[in-house]
Amino acid sequence: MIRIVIAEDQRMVLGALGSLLSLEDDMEVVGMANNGEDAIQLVKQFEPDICIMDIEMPGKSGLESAEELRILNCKVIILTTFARSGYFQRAIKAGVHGYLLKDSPSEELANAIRHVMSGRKIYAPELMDDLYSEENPLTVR
Amino acid sequence: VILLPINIYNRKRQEKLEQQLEYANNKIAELVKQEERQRIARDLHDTLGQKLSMIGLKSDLARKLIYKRPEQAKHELKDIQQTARTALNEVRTMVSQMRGIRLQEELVRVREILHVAQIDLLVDHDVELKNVSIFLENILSMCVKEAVNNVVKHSQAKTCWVMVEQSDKEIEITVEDDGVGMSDHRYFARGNGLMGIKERLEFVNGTLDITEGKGTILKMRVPTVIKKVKEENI
Amino acid sequence: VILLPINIYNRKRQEKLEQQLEYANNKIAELVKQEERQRIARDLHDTLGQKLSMIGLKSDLARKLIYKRPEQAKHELKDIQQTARTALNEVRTMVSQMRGIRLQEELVRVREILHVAQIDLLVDHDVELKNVSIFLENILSMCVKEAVNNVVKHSQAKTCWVMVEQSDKEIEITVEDDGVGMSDHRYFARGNGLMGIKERLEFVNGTLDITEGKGTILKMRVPTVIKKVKEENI
Ligand SMILES: Nc1ncnc2c1ncn2[C@@H]1O[C@H](COP(=O)(O)OP(=O)(O)OP(=O)(O)O)[C@@H](O)[C@H]1O
Ligand SMILES: Nc1ncnc2c1ncn2[C@@H]1O[C@H](COP(=O)(O)OP(=O)(O)OP(=O)(O)O)[C@@H](O)[C@H]1O
Ligand SMILES: [Mg+2]
Ligand SMILES: [Mg+2]
Ligand SMILES: [Mg+2]
Repeated sequence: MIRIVIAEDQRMVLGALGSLLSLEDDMEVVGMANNGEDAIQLVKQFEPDICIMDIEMPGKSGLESAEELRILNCKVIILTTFARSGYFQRAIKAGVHGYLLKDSPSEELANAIRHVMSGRKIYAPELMDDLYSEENPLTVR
Repeated sequence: VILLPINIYNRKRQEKLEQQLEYANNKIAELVKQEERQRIARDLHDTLGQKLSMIGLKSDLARKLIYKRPEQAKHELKDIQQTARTALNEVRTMVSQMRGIRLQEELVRVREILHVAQIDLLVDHDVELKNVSIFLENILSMCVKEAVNNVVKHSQAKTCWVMVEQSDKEIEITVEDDGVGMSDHRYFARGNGLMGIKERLEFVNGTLDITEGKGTILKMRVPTVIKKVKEENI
Repeated sequence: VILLPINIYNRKRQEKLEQQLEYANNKIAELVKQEERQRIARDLHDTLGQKLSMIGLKSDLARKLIYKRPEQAKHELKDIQQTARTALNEVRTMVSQMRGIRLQEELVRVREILHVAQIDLLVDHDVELKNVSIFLENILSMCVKEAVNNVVKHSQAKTCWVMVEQSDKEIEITVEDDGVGMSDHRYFARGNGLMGIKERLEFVNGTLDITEGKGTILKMRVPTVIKKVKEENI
């Protein structure tokens, strides 16, 4: 069983993520938090394999928390909606194992979690994609 | 003989100033666009991004629950529908804020306010502004709004007239009431509303006239042929 | 004695011009904002509005089908998820277009291009611009991009150096290569790239210097303390 803690400040998103991952046979959600501080507490308490975190949360952000979790030997996967400039680099610096889009299909998320468990690092190309937005204008229409 | 060089010197300075005017305009245009986009990007990000990713997750979840837990799937679908509706409203609000208020729309609002205040409204309905920039129309709408707010707040009138006339060169909007009228001429000192109207109109080279009739008459005039800035004041 | 009135007359004219400068700036700022909003509003409405109302309708439908035709409900839910993702991608594109390009991001792109062209890149990585407006950073990014494009297209270099230095008062960016160098000094006539860099930099009161080194050295300098327009040229 892969044991997971999730941190996300949007209640409905947190609920949906929790349910989706619980539906996977090899995963168990052991704790859910609304902010970074609580997440760190839960990680200390339950010692999960993986912590899945949103970036923008009240109090301690996902990136700040990831930096702390590094010491606790808990692998961190960051989920975010947008590629904000500087975030990706900070995430790498904080040593996160995954950096994924919040709206990626749950199969992708589950697979990413399994890959991260086996020691790999997974970054969504879309989140780096915006670096090339000028060269590659994905026209709106 | 001594006059000539000084004149030349001054002309040079003036030419420089004129060049700067042009330069400044370009620069400002770029900066303002950039800033405005930034602001909208932030709004978009915060309001819509979150809702859309939530919809993505919940539809994923609901699909997986259809056979296992149909009641919960139903519940998730209710959330999705509600979230989509809220997001759509936000897009609408954002769009209409960005679009500015058309005078016709403002008149509909005015009708409502006066109706609630039990003041009759008489307005020429056919008038539709032609060839007027949205910017100008937006300013006029704000002025009419404030004028009518004053009628409601201060006039104790039974009837309010709103007249809109457009000629080749200007637009004239009159807001009149049959109320108590203004007791004295120090009205600008008493609040921000009238001053706001005056400043907005002057910003587009227009004027505000306040006179007494059965009650109070506000006449707002703006030229529709906006001259180039350079030709305007020199 | 005759000098005085003419001087006064001229000073008056200059004051008027200065006032106009201020007035024009305000006016332009408003107008440009309005226009930009309009454009974005149209886009938003077309792209997002439709998708959100579709999601609303489909989630309603899926909910009604859960017991009757679960397979079709599943299908609708797939559509919803896909639509939400597409919409979110559109928002992403819009947001990133609006945000402008940061220099750090541009450097990542530069690295790729040079890598493909088999030119080594040496760059001080720590440099991060501080207290610089997005507008300015955007301009600098565009300049660096064009400079590096030229290195790839014209220099036949083995190595390219990009150096970014920020002091209290200015930013200096150097793009250097060890290629063939420029054969003569009529480079501005040969294309639009270098001219574009020069114009952009001058637009923000900066300068472009082109010199020969091992190959070509482009030095771009901009002041970070932007003086008020008024004080600038007079
Ligand atoms: N239609 C009117 N009939 C009678 N008095 C009026 C009318 N419109 C304005 N006034 C008088 O003019 C004054 C100034 O109006 P103004 O709109 O500037 O300020 P205000 O309405 O008092 O406050 P606010 O800043 O909220 O608009 C009012 O306080 C009121 O005494
Ligand atoms: N790094 C360089 N090494 C050698 N020659 C260069 C370099 N950069 C520019 N040049 C020369 O200067 C000329 C002008 O450059 P510029 O960028 O203005 O135009 P371009 O690259 O030819 O066309 P474009 O308008 O597409 O940029 C080039 O045609 C080339 O001859
Ligand atoms: Mg959040
Ligand atoms: Mg008022
Ligand atoms: Mg070029």
